[in-house]
Amino acid sequence: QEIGATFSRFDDNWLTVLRNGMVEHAATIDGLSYQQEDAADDLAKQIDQVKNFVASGVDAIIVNIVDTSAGAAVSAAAGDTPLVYVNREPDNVNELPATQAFVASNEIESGTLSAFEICKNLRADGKGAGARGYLMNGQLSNQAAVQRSKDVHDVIGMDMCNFMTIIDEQTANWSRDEAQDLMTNWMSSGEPFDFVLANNDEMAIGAIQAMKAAGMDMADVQVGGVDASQDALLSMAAGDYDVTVFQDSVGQGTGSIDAALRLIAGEKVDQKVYIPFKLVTPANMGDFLDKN
Amino acid sequence: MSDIILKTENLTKHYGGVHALVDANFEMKKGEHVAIMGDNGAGKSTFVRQITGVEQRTSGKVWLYGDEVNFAGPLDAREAGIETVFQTLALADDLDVPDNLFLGREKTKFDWLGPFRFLDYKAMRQATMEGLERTGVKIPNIRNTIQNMSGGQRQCVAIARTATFASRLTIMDEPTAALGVQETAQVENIIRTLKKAGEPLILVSHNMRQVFDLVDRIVVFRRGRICANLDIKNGDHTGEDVVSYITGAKTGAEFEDAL
Amino acid sequence: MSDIILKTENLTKHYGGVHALVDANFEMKKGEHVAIMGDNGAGKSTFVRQITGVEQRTSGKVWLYGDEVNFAGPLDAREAGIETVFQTLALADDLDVPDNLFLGREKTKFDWLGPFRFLDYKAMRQATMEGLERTGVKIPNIRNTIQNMSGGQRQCVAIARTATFASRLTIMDEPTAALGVQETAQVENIIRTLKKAGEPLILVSHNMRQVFDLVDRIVVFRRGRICANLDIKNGDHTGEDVVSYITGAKTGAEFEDAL
Amino acid sequence: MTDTSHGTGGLTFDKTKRSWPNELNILFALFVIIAIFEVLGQMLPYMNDQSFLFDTRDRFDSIFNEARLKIIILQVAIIGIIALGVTQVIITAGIDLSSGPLVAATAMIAMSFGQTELVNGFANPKALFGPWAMDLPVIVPVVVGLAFGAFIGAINGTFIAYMRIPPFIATLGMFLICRGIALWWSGGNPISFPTDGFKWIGSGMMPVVWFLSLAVVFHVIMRYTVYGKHTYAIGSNEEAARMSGINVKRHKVTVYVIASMLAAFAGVVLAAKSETAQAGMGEFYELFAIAMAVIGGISLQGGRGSIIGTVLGAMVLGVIRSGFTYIKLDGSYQLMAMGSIIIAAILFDQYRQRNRA
Amino acid sequence: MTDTSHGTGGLTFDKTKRSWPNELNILFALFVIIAIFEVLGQMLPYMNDQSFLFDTRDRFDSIFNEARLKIIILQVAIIGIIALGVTQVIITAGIDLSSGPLVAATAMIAMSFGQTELVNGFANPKALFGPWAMDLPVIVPVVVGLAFGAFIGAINGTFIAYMRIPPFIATLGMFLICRGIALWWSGGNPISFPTDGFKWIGSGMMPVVWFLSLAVVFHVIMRYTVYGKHTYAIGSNEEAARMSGINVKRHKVTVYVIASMLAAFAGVVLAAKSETAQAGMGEFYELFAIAMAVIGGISLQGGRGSIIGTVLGAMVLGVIRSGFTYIKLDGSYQLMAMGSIIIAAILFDQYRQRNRA
Ligand SMILES: Nc1ncnc2c1ncn2[C@@H]1O[C@H](COP(=O)(O)OP(=O)(O)OP(=O)(O)O)[C@@H](O)[C@H]1O
Ligand SMILES: Nc1ncnc2c1ncn2[C@@H]1O[C@H](COP(=O)(O)OP(=O)(O)OP(=O)(O)O)[C@@H](O)[C@H]1O
Ligand SMILES: OC[C@H]1O[C@@H](O)[C@H](O)[C@@H](O)[C@H]1O
Ligand SMILES: [Mg+2]
Ligand SMILES: [Mg+2]
Repeated sequence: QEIGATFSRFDDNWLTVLRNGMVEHAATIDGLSYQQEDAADDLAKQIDQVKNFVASGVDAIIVNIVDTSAGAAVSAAAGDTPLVYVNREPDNVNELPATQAFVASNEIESGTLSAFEICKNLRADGKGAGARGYLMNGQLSNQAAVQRSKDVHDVIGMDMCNFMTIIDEQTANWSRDEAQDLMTNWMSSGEPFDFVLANNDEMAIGAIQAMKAAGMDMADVQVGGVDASQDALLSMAAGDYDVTVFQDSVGQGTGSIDAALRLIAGEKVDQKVYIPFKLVTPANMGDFLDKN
Repeated sequence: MSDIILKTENLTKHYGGVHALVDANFEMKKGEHVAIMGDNGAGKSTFVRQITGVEQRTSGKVWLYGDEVNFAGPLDAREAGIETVFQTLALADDLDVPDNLFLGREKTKFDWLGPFRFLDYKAMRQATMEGLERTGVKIPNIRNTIQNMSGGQRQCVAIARTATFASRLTIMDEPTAALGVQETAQVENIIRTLKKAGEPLILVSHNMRQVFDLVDRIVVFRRGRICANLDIKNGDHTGEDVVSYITGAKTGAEFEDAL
Repeated sequence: MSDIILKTENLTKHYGGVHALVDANFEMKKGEHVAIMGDNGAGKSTFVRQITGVEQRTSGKVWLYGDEVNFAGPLDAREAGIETVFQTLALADDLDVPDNLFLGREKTKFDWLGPFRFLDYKAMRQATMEGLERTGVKIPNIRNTIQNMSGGQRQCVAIARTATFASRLTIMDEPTAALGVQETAQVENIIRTLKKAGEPLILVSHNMRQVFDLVDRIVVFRRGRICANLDIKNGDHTGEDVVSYITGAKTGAEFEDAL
Repeated sequence: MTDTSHGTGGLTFDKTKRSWPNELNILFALFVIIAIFEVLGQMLPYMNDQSFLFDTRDRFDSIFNEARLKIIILQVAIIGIIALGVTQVIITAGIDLSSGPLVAATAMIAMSFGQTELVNGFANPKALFGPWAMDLPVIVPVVVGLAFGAFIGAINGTFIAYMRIPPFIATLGMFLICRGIALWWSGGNPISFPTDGFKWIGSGMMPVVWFLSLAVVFHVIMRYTVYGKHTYAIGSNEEAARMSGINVKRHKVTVYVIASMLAAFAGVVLAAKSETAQAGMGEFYELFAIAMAVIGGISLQGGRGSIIGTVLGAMVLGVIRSGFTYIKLDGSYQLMAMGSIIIAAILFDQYRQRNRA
Repeated sequence: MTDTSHGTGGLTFDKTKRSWPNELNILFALFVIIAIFEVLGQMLPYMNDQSFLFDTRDRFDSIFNEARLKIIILQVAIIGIIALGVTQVIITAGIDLSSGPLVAATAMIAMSFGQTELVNGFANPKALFGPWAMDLPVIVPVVVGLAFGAFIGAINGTFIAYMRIPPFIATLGMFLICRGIALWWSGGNPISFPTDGFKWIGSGMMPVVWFLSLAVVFHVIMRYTVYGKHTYAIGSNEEAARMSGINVKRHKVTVYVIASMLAAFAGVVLAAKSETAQAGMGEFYELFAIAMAVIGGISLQGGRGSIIGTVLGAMVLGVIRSGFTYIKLDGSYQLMAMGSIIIAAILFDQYRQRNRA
């Protein structure tokens, strides 16, 4: 069998973990030829890649969709060829034809878990009367970023956490380096703050590096992110990083390939599979060390 | 309207610290052919550029056919009837000969299409051949781009361009500098034809023989200023005379203060 | 080694369909000054470009001081001792006068720094002033960029560049085309100095007076071919004579087959 | 053999040795690239005797693999539309970096007037405006999009022509501004679910239809009209064009307006094709549009290049992309291979040109 | 008043009217931008009388807000290093698009020789090679990175100079190739946890130290050495440079090698600063490096521009970025404002230049 996969971008940290996991998993399956393409965050290119796969006659297609609101167009491009969405939930999830399925996570969980845990920690630190902090957005055009930031605002909107105030929120484009500069810029105003929430681990790490370079004590600041990458967990182990959220690459990756194989074989599959996010704190980080 | 077709008053141009043209007062009459002479860097081309709107003057005034003019650019000057062969020739290197000859006033079809009206390539090619023949230049293939033309061929294209269109004032800045013996003779004939037709001309030239053959009057520039105004129709002045004005050995009586 | 310092055999250059230079056989002796004349587009500059390695010839051979040469580029030609004033002048518009004069052979300090050796601006400026004075040109500010120079000033910079460096063969392609009366006289003096020093020269020119004043021999090009080779030292040939070769009214006996 | 019908004589001119149009080299390079993929397909062990362009599967029954032919051009059609405008800009010796973000901004703006009220009976979850903006005739979003493009182009052109801002800077500024507009328009949220009329613009092979018809129109314009001639003249020698009495400033504004309108139209087609508009769309499109033109033989110094060349340049990129999928090249190698092929194609072009000189 | 000490006479020359260096305009624009932020800071209601550049908080006790001064330049130092090379390339009338991806590829490659074996007592989870490549002296990754840069630059230069591939295409090809290399090197996985020695290269203000020292070196080189003069000559008129006997091809290769080595060094510094190397790094760096040079007054037609201009161009971008954070401008507005300010800065520069002519 032949499976073609297209990813929203190749040079993204977490997606690379997912992607490489899928290559490994595919290699263990006899007679499977597995091919992956980079959509470079270009929706039209991704639609065309799907069409290219069809023109080459692959047996199934796996899509990590660039834009979750483009489900209809992507689904249509595949025609009769079986298709599985991975990691991101397309908006047409309820209208998928029988030849299509999805295995993904729900981004409402990720940002909420992280922000809520920070809220609890701040209270525990005795800052329940008022805490101020910063929010770092991922790429502004990315829906995971938009959703995770919205999650943060929703958490702060809850009675229990409305003691938290966002001083400013800005994008650092998922990137550690930009996060360093952004954090340093924020700190140069001299304004005191109690927490930093980031849409992913890389930015949280960048913020931590900048704060440490400025001589801050990381015990005084709560830092939260998403992904549970290895760099993040080691930072947590060092006592710098407080909260992250585990996104299950193996679950999503193997799940999607297996679903594709079953679709090819004409078997019945669960059309919607949600792989849950899991909260990671210093208390349980040991469980996740070699996962992502 | 008086007889004066072009008049400048205290025309001045500075480039940063360089005073390239200072207080030039110049006049010419209907049908007159005037030569401008002077050393290299004396300000002759600068004078031409101010009159034709290629550059904006530092100060001074210009009248054309009695009206004060302030050209915002060369397009205005052309529309006012001034045709110029610039010393730099102003040719588009990547275009071929007919394209250059008709640049800015193409022969067209379907004119109602406005800017998208069609070019009449055939008519332009034909007119180009005729124009070039008047200059006597030989160009093996007019559809070659200008950058592939020899120095003299380029110059002839620029001259043909000017000679193809009627004008109220023709200006030629060293038009025969790069031309061969035959081509020079032809271009001089073109100038004579203009004279016969009563069309006025300003000729910038370093060629004494040519100037004496062709024009009525010589205006000499020195160090950015006009230093002599010599009527040569009646043989009062010799070539050596003119040279001594150019070199500064002599200065016209009315210009002595200036220098 | 014979007396012949430059020799070409069947030198030919085609540009696409244009046969710009065909079977040119040319020779010149030690110390000789030779003029090349011919109509616009006759192939004179093409001949110069083939000899100086600016272009790669279509066919034919070239010998310099007895050695067959195949210059890959103008750098080779210069290293072999050929100094050239090209018709296009080859100046860098954004650089100033001294920069252009010494382009490619700057005066430097700390030479052990290789390509990063330092420029001796002061020495170059001084040498530039001297070089320019020899051409008689007036340039108010040599630190202005070349694009701001008048036509004649540019040409003088190119000539000064050539005249500043000793050479085994000097080639000048219409060096005085844009020059004023005084500057032309000065440049002609430079050429006479070369003659006295025994340095050979090829002079491309349309100026009959100049050619008769300066050189020993005239080679005439017509339609890409050499059509005459006229020794003018002993007064056998007049200007009209030469013109009739240029126009095609006459052809040198030994070249009749060719045309 | 002396033939003077093309000139006033002088030298021998051999009419049979015409200059070889640059476009033929690119066409040739295109065929070579196709042939290489075809051969690779036969040689690579895991390819099971598939063919790149021909039909070897039982599923289909024609000579060519039509799906492949279609996708080759379909996938470059939208950037190709941008490239038609970029070509004109580059011929004036300018550059337009703003086209990619303009695609995104226009997609967002146009789509907000092209949404449908009901999606499968549910209210459109991504509706940006109220019901007044829903289910409008398709002409509305198209006109809005084009008007927006014209507006941006007029600003670009005015800055460049009248205020002498270097094109690189003016359009880089506009690059950032348009990205900003795209993000701000709906706060980063995608705008989805267009009307059927709007979808039609980008459905099936429509992007190709637009691309090729516009290419024909602009080929004619650039080659046979005054507009085209002046565009080349300005790029060849702006000062000469000005001295020849061309209204250089006004002309440049027109060129930038046309280029931006083409990019805006590409944005409309892209939104229709994807059935959604998103702020991140069109990333790197400006680079690829420029690349198409450059592969097509344009000179960034201005004065040279052609619409046909650009269309062929687009085809080269299209063939490469499909070819990679065909030979199952892994995504991480595709970039390296694409880079090498682009360089090789131009190398080949250079080589042929020199061998003819 | 006639002063001929700068020439051989002729016209009156007024020495006091020197030409106004372009760099001064940019410096001026820089101050204007700073002043605008300062004023905005006083005016915006939510700003609590903070100052942009001055110290108004009790925590600090100096005149200036040193933290701000530092970050302004720190955040542009790395792209600034690239821009030093890009400036040289553009002066030759070339362009280098490959620098951004080269940063990423070099970061990956260099970092694989700069990793440490133990992180907080854990084995380095991102170790790419075996123990032989761990805890090497810092010189190893640096030399490897620079060598890789020189190699890429030599390829760029050779294609451009000897095979006459247009710089845009050659470096666009290299853009894709380097992105590909970055992705392929470790299969896309980040490479993290460098040795302390390696970290030092990018720690604290070190990026600024590198940037400014390199700027001084290249300022001197471009202004006072043969290398610099030939670089300008080639960009001003390549044919004239060739006819004057400059070895244009060899020189161009040198320029591209230097530019790529600077970009490679920027990659090393970036990896050291972020303590990680990732394939997605350096995105858009090539554009911003070019922008710095262009804001600094370079002409893309070649022959003009300066290192000082580029450094000032970098400062303009740095001030804008910090200024936005300072006035808490929202992300989508930041892009629009950044675009407008870039255009305005150049507009201002043009205006001053014209008023002096
Ligand atoms: N844009 C400019 N910037 C600075 N100086 C300039 C500029 N243009 C011309 N000049 C200077 O002004 C003076 C006059 O130049 P102009 O071109 O008018 O001379 P010209 O009399 O036409 O000389 P030629 O006979 O050599 O053509 C020269 O010294 C020249 O260097
Ligand atoms: N690169 C080229 N491509 C095509 N034709 C060319 C090229 N270069 C020169 N020619 C043609 O070759 C012929 C000879 O040109 P060349 O420059 O040698 O003439 P020339 O004798 O120097 O004339 P002039 O006295 O005008 O300088 C001309 O007809 C010209 O159009
Ligand atoms: O789209 C890119 C983003 O995808 C998210 O799933 C991930 O958490 C982020 O770290 C970033 O990789
Ligand atoms: Mg002049
Ligand atoms: Mg010539």
